[in-house]
Amino acid sequence: MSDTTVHEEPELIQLLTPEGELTGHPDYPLEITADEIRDLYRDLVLVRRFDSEAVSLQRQGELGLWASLLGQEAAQIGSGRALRGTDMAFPSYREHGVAWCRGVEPKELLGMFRGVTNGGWDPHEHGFHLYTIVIGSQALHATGYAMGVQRDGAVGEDGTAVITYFGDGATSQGDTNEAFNFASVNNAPVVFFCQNNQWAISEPLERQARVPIYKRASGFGFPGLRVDGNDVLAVLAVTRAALDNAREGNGPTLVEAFTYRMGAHTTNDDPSRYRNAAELEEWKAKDPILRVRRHLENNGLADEGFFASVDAEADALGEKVRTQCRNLPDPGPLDIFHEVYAEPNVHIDRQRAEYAEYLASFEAEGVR
Amino acid sequence: MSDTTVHEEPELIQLLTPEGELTGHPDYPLEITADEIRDLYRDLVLVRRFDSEAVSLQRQGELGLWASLLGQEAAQIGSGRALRGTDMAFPSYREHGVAWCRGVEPKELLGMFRGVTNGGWDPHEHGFHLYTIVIGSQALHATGYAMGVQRDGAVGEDGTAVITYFGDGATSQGDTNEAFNFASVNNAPVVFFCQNNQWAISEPLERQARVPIYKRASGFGFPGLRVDGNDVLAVLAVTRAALDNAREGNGPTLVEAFTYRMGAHTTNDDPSRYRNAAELEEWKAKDPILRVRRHLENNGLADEGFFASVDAEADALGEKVRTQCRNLPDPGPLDIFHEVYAEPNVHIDRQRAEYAEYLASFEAEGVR
Amino acid sequence: MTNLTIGKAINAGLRAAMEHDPKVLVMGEDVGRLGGVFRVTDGLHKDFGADRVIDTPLAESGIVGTAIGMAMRGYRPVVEIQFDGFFFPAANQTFTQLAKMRRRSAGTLSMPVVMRIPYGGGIGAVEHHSESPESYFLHTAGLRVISVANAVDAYWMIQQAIRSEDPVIFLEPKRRYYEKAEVDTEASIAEATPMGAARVARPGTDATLLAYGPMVKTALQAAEADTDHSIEVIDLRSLSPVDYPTIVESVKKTGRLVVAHEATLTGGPGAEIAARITEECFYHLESPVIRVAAFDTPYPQSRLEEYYLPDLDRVLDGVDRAFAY
Amino acid sequence: MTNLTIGKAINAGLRAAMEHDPKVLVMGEDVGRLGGVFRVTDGLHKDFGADRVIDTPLAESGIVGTAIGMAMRGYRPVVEIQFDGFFFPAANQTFTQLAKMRRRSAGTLSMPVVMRIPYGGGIGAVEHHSESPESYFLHTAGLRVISVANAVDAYWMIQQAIRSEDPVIFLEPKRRYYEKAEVDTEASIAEATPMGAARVARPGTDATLLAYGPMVKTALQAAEADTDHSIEVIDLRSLSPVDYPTIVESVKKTGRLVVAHEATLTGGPGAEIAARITEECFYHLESPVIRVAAFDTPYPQSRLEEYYLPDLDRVLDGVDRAFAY
Ligand SMILES: Cc1ncc(C[n+]2csc(CCOP(=O)(O)OP(=O)(O)O)c2C)c(N)n1
Ligand SMILES: Cc1ncc(C[n+]2csc(CCOP(=O)(O)OP(=O)(O)O)c2C)c(N)n1
Ligand SMILES: [Mg+2]
Ligand SMILES: [Mg+2]
Repeated sequence: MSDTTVHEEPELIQLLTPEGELTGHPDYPLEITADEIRDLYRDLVLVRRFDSEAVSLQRQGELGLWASLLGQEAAQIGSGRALRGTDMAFPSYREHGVAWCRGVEPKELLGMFRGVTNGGWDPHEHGFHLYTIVIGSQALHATGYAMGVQRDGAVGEDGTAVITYFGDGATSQGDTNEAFNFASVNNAPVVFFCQNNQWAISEPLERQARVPIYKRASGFGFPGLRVDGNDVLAVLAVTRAALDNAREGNGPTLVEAFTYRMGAHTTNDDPSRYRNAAELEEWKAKDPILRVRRHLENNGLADEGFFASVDAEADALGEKVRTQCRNLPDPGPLDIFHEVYAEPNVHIDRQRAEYAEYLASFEAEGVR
Repeated sequence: MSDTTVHEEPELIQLLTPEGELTGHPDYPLEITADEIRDLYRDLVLVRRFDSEAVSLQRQGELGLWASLLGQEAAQIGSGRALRGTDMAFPSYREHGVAWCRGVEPKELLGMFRGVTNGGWDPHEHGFHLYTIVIGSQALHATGYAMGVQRDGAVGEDGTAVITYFGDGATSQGDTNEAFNFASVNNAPVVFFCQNNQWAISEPLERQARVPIYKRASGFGFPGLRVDGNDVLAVLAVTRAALDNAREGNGPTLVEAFTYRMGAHTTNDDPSRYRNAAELEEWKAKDPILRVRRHLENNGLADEGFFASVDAEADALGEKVRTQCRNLPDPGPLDIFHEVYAEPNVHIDRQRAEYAEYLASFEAEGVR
Repeated sequence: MTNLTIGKAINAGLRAAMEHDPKVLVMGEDVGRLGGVFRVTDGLHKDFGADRVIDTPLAESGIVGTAIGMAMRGYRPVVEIQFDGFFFPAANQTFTQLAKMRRRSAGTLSMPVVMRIPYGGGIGAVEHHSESPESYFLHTAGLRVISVANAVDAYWMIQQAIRSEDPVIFLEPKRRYYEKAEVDTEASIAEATPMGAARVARPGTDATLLAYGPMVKTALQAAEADTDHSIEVIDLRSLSPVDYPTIVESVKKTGRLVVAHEATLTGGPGAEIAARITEECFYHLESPVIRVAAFDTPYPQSRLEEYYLPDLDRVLDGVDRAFAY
Repeated sequence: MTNLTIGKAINAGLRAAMEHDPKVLVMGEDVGRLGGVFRVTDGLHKDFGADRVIDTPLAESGIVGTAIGMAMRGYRPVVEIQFDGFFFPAANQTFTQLAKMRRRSAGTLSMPVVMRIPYGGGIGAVEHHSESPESYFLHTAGLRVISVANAVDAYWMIQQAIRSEDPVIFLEPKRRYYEKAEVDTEASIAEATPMGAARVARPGTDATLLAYGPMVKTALQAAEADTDHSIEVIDLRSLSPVDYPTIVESVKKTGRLVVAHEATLTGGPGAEIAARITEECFYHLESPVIRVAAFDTPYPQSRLEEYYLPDLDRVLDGVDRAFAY
């Protein structure tokens, strides 16, 4: 009774084929210079390197956990680069590529995976909220923030748009659907960006939905569309259009970026238990970086020197990631009591004082 | 920013016009005898009388609260009569008409509104679950029950179908949407029956959704449709089709019964604070009972004697409702501890014993 | 001085806060045109408009979740949960997000969100409309939890809660909404008793009777009724944090403590207070801390609530038990 | 006798229950092909099929809500909540529906639903993966709450929980999943210790040290380490209801009680036990009941968990405090 799934396969919005051919799309014209495409290529390569370094750091015991973005670089860089400085993003926990676009430093991003903090960066400084682990929760935060934007009157061509990221699995969660509804009813300037990477840990898409995810939107009264999530140009064009639409007061859009989680769910996971290698091979052919490289090469938009310089930059980034990670300072024990409350709290103050005294007693005894 | 609501008004599925003309519908042919139409008329009149008696009983202090179904009789009788004996219904708190169809006695139904019980009837005996007050919760129970039906293999022409009732407001709740999703993914034999009575207490439909509610279904991958909720024949035909579709293994349907709450939300409510009289007048013209009566009269399918006999039956029912209500026995104080757990529980047993002793101490003193 | 009911005092406090700070918003189900099912937000929609008094979709998680987002954008949302029993759909947003956001962000983000919840029993309602969920809140780090017992506190504490940079659960004793008191609405908020402080509501010497919210009135009646003893009554006011110095001082004087609440006994607020006071006053207590609470059962059908809720007799019985040691 | 880890013992217990009763179902996120993120349901999907081992959509309210419906249809669902911190989206279905259904229906409906939750800290995880939410459950009437500390209990108690007609919250000490013991899987379930009973894990005469779940091991280590005193260790096993006679008997003998848990202090299980034991053993206690618990803060980043969790030193410090009176 679980195989009644009916799969309709809609057209993907695609601008750049896996072979590197720039086809364009009538509804999403994209004026882009060779320089800009090279910049996107650079972003893609760098975040993939960042990610692979983090995986290694986890293996070496420097990180407690890592959720790899491998395969989802285009979805993240395309959407991240569509954002303006004043826009605000509400990520899930895998949006390292978006973080990169928002200027979050490796040391800021790695903190929570190393376990030295539960956050790591200032959301307001970067226009990038903290990672949210409880699936779906951030979709409501984004919607509320967007309702605040409306109340500030920050609507119009120079307005502020909000974007929130979540996965295919997250579309099953009540909060995500409540966010769709609040956003629709309030016509809030928010873009729901779903990275459909085909898996929620071990559960394939069919366990979450029996029709394409982008279709969910119309039932809530706003547009939804599916973009080739491995095509950075299509993602850029589509997300920019959705953000502009929101910013100008026309309400939410659901963007389903059709992509693939090429690695494990996290470093704790073993995908060989639940999916076969053939699927991975199929998706490798659609690699998000390869097609940009092909495009640049085939059209003579970049030479070996360019690719070498990007690789060198990636090496330098790798070095920086390793160093910054290892140099992250450990918090001190009394940090447990830090910022539980904004205002002085007698109860916390007392526990802190008692614990400080307790710790001091060991120092006095010269142990611990 | 809250008036961006775009209202598309879809066609209602209607078989019987407000003027009493039986137009029929190509997709929902209904073979129905005059006898059956008279029976439906009788149901409609009787549940309206039951309801108005309950309102009076509340005013007289015999009930703590009452949620009137006034205006929604056709939606409830039409769908209730579409159910088979082995089907199972999961109501909200206003489905007195469905309860009637499922053979729940007034005394069973009134108990929770009088405050002598929190339930009142045996859900299994009637194929009618207890009223559920926490909005949306029952939609998941129905879906789970339907998944149980699948596991029992009770699928096919003689299969079991499940129906759950909720209001327009309930469609905003996460649980309702999770139920849509679980039902869709599992292809569960459940019909989601939404009585869109235009209001959720004081909030008009626009605060819950900006497109028609039945459209929600397609985004989850199953059919949704809107039926004239004041047309008992259309509701009967549409619900029967949806139930049969479910029973035969074709999965869920969302039925939006477009109707109107003609009374207050509950006896605690004062709708004059938030809605105008003109709206009520408009809907009075679409009264669910009047049109059946007109149909019977215009086509010579019932004479004065029939209508008089139904009215007499209604009077008798009113009498029965009053008597059964007033005769409902009060629970005794130790009933507090009744059926908190199925199995012996030392903790509850001890509290019960202590309280019994406490109460006895007053008796000993001759007070309380 | 204005004679106000608790309900009207909260309404006046909300109005004062909205006038004081344009960032203050009110949101919830039916809080707009209707003014809330208890009319606590009456008139605010008319005077402050639909952008500041928001009738939300029927979804409590959505309400709290969007309030968090608004707080991040610089607003100060006052959320109404229509009844105690309907808090639970919002549990995830409250416990995993609202309560933890400041700590998660190492202080970068504040969550000045107030959650108003009409709570407690005694109004003859159907299921889910009479519960006392305060224990879930006070066990959750990052939240402040307060309850009011009179119109003066109602007026000031709602304003203090709104000015707090921390999330505050504001518990309104619904069966006492119509209790009246003289409120000096012209006074300065700076002079109001801080919202974290307990208050000795009636001085006494033989035993301490501690209550909050709806039970304060019952406690005061019990103290009056017990003509054999001099009972000191403390109105706790803040359940998190608890003002222990005030309680300890009283218990060291009286040697006996009775805690009364409508929440169920096991794991209720009285458990924590008993454990803590026993630690701090071990050599002063002449009897164990006695708890008078609702039984450990679901809130029963309304015809039984007079038996279920700790009433005057049961509070007096608790006091007697304390003196039996 | 089979040498089993706690994780494998639960797996074996689930398998035994599924073989014993075809109505037993397992459902949750990733419980199927993957066998759960901790592999506790490993192999069940293969052997019992997708209809009895259900990979659900990612929605905890949906999981518990549909389990309730299945229970109404005669099934006995064993629900897995992937981690403690992800229980909260299911709070409404658990507290307002699952816990109350039997009482609401005056006994017409039973809810034989087991909710398995890997809980507690110490595994170096990111936020929401290390919490101890047991207090929310034990304060909720209608639920039974148990936790296991060794493989023998794990094997039998999961089966007892599944056979119970009442909803059972089954708390699995995730950092102890790999602790081993000899389990006699051939024995009869009728002879297993009832799931409501506490167990004296180590006899002693000078003080009673009470723990459950992951802290039992720490408590036993502390008892060994304290060579100055004879410490009796009780493994509580059931948090609701609590087996008070066993605790009272011990405390009347030792005169001192220390309760240790990973849940936060305020409103934690220790509060209730302290309040209750103080009432029942008032004249036997030579010191107040001492609680050793997590601090009243959100669970911190993992680099601080060794300080946050009550460890051997802090338990010993608690014991010392008890002897200081
Ligand atoms: C409320 C909640 N339940 C369960 C989890 C555990 N969990 C973490 S990630 C994950 C799967 C998420 O899948 P998806 O939404 O597709 O995002 P992806 O990881 O594929 O990017 C699960 C079940 C969680 N974090 N939050
Ligand atoms: C979770 C929850 N939140 C709030 C309420 C309070 N409440 C009772 S009925 C109602 C409105 C319901 O509207 P709708 O779903 O349209 O059903 P109707 O009453 O119109 O039949 C509200 C808000 C509730 N019962 N449950
Ligand atoms: Mg995914
Ligand atoms: Mg309605």
